[in-house]
Amino acid sequence: MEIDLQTLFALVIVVLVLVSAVLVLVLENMIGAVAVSGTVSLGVAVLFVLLHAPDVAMTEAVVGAGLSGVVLALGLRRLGLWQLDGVTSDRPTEREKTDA
Amino acid sequence: MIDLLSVTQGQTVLPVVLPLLAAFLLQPLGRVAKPLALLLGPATLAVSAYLLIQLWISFGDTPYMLAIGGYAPPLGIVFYVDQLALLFATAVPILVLLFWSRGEDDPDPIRRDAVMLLLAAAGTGLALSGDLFNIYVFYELTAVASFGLVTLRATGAAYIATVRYLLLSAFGSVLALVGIAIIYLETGTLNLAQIAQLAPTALAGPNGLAAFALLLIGFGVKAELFPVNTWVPEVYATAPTRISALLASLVSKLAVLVVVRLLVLAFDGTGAAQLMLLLGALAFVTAELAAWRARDLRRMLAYSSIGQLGLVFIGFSLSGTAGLLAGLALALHHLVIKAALFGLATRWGGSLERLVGAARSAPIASGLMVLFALSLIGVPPLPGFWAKLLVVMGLAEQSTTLSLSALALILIGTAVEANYLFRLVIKLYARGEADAPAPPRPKLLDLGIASAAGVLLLVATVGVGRVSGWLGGIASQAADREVYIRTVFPPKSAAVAAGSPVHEAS
Amino acid sequence: MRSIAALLFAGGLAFLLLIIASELGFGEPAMLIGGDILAKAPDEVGASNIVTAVLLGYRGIDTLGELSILFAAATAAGLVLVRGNKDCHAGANDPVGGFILRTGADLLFPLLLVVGFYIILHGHLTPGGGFQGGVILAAAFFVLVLARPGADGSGGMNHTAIAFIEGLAGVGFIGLGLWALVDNGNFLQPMLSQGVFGKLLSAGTLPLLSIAVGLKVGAELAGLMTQLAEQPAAPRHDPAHPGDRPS
Amino acid sequence: MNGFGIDHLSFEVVMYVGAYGLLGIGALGMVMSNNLFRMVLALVIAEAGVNLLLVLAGWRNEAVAPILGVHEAGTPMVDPIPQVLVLTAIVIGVGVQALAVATLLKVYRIYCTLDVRELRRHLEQDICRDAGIAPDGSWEAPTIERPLPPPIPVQASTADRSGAAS
Repeated sequence: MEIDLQTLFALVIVVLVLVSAVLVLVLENMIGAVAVSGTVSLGVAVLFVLLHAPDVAMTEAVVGAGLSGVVLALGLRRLGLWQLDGVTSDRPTEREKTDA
Repeated sequence: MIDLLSVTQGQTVLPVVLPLLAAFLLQPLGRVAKPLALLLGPATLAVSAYLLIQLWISFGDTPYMLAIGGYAPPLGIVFYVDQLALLFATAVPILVLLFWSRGEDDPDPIRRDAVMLLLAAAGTGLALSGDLFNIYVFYELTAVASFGLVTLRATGAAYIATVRYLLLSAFGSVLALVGIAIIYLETGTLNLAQIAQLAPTALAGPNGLAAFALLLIGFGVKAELFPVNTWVPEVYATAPTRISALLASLVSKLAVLVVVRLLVLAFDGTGAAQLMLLLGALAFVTAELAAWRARDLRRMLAYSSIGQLGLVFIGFSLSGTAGLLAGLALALHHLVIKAALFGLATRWGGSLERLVGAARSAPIASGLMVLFALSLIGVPPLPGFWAKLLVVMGLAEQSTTLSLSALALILIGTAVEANYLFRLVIKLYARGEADAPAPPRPKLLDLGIASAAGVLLLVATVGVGRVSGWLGGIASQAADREVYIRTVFPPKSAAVAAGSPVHEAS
Repeated sequence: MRSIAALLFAGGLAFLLLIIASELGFGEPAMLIGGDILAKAPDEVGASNIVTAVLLGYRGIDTLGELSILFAAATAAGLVLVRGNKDCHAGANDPVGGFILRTGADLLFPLLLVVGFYIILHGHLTPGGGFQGGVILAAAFFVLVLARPGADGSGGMNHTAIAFIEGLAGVGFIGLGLWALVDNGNFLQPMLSQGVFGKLLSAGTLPLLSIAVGLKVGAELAGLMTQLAEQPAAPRHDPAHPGDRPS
Repeated sequence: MNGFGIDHLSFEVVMYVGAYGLLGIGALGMVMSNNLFRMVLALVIAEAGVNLLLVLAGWRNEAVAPILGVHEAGTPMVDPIPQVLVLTAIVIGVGVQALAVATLLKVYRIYCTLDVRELRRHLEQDICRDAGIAPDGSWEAPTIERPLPPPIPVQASTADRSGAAS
């Protein structure tokens, strides 16, 4: 099984991106989830560079990692969910568990 | 200079661009001269409608193609204009204009007007465009504009319904984009005519079917297709009734039109048609059952709308000109009737119990309601009967297991439909209790729209032969894939002879 | 029940994707129109960045549609956000930034502005263009808002100015298209001479379209973010009464 | 199909796995999640996946970025069209996302929750109250046999709602 340097680099980034994507869904802390979604965008931007798409990479970095992160974070702040503890969890609370 | 009285083919782009221009202008103008800004929208739509009718009169006989920016297809984006496209494109500004009037307590009329104009531009573009990704862009514009419009009542329920609608729609768009990516990988082009040329070899495999399924689900969100229509009852119950009328009658048909174009041009294999038939039949019977259970008029109309669109999908899934004719007849029938019914629901929305005795306070509206109900069920002399008959005959002719089961489902669904619509009619003509408040009368404008729809229906009943001949012409033109390809890529000698407007930029 | 349906759906999607995976060939795309455009774009459009040539030339109306979508989203967000905030005192939740943040913002603002305009103007030559530059312009203004939220949270952003810029930039884009329509009979056909290939003033009307796109995107996003920033924070809700609604 | 063997891990396979992985994770998140904000995040991931897939559709071996004047003339270039499509799709995506966040703000301000199940319950209640019918929401019960409550006057119910909305 041979593998060249470019592929290896791509592999590392892809693994990083996929792990971050899973983290976005499972992290209980919403700020963390938003931050990790920025990582996903940055990783995808790097992948675009590897695919010879500089324009797209630039846009993804500026829009995906920058703008959409700001919009989401601003949203969180205005939602009042800007807390570092786990209050914002979307897991069922104890009461809901007993209801079910 | 643009001559105001005669139109050229190059001006086909104006009905799309002018509403956009007006929408961009509204905010600055609204800060300088507000009364003028409030008039700008209707005026622009009137100009659009006038232009489209002029185009139809001047060039409607033979299909033509407009290369935007003068870049020869397939490199640039083209608009493909045939009678089917013109029919729906013309319906857009007219219907938006009909449902233009604002609610009394609209706090921000300028923004609302801008979004309405964007919806009109996007709808016209959706009907005319002949490029796969351009269709996607206009579809997204339609979607975003309708998100804005359905929040207009500003209730909490409206916001919940909008968020759920938005997320479902965005998810559908992602799937549609995957479908576009697959088509691009297989064919290397986005021009619908070129895709049609390549489809018999490139899209015949399982990939083609997968791409069609993804596009069907993606565009099916707006077309109220079976698995992705959960938003319909929520949104129609919470949005302003005029907006529901627009979405149910117009926007859904435009999405159906896109799917039909794809089906005719690129996916004429049986697999794609069977998928549409299956989903349509399931939609029809489940929605009619849900409508039977509904206890308020808005949600009853919403479910009935899903059911009728299921029927439209079944019609279009039949092969050839006959299928296109059946689907087109049903689509137009539903377009006219649902617009009128939702118009009446502006005042009558809410519990069905409130309508008891409405026939005495509003006899004309009740009479129209009965007429529409009869036509929806398909009682013989009315147009709804002929449209349904076309579908039933087509299904019987195919006589496969799937088509015969679909036929059985249609008959069951129609029985259910008849049951709940008669229940509604009986309520209208029932004698209410003495102390119950009389149901409100519909507004004059809504009554006018409904009356116009009723007159259209009766005219179509009397002249059913001419109407079906006219629709048959449109359908046979649209069903011919060769016409589409030849129009976009004219044979070299013909192009020179016709003085084709396309010229390469030098 | 819901999760079973969800799993079924996800399984179906995975199956679909697997079918596709077994068939598609990557690495050797068909490139029917792609190849033609690569061959013709330098002569037909005259931009050395072919992505920009396609974006503003061949697929110009897509770009117009995309600008409209951004405009529709901003307008719809305005419709949603403007209502029902009269009784709340806005902006009370963001403290004014510290000295370092404010100084940094003052330094950053002109820098971002220059970078944004540079990217917009060189869109037809190097990677970048109207969108990317526009986003950076919006970021420049938003940095100011972050540093000085101000009494209403707007950081002194002038709504009227934003409305005028976004409106007139959009009108400019369409105006260039209509000019071509009147002059040559084709909406958005390239106008003006192409100039010397690879120079700043080349590629005809492309840089002008790029400026319009940049200004519109910038104004749109700045307006959108300001609107979000001006929202009052939601009331902390008491976990003991999750069903309670503020009135 | 070339390069999909297990023994040879090629560049496009890695990219392909990334694209479909993101798409799948995003789709799963949208379907399984019960929190509206989380669904928006999942949407962002799915969009990133489909963008990667599109750019990958235009990639070819041994080619350079589609910008003239950087490499010598005649070097093969990657397909520019999918890149343009992705540029458009990214901007559309961020617009929709911002609108979603704006609407979420309103929902949270009115109902103080982002839980989908709870919001659906509120939605059903509100629609029924607006329509003047009994909110039971049960699908199974036939509605005809149930005695209906007297219709609630329209004024009262809308006044109630607008009070909660403003």
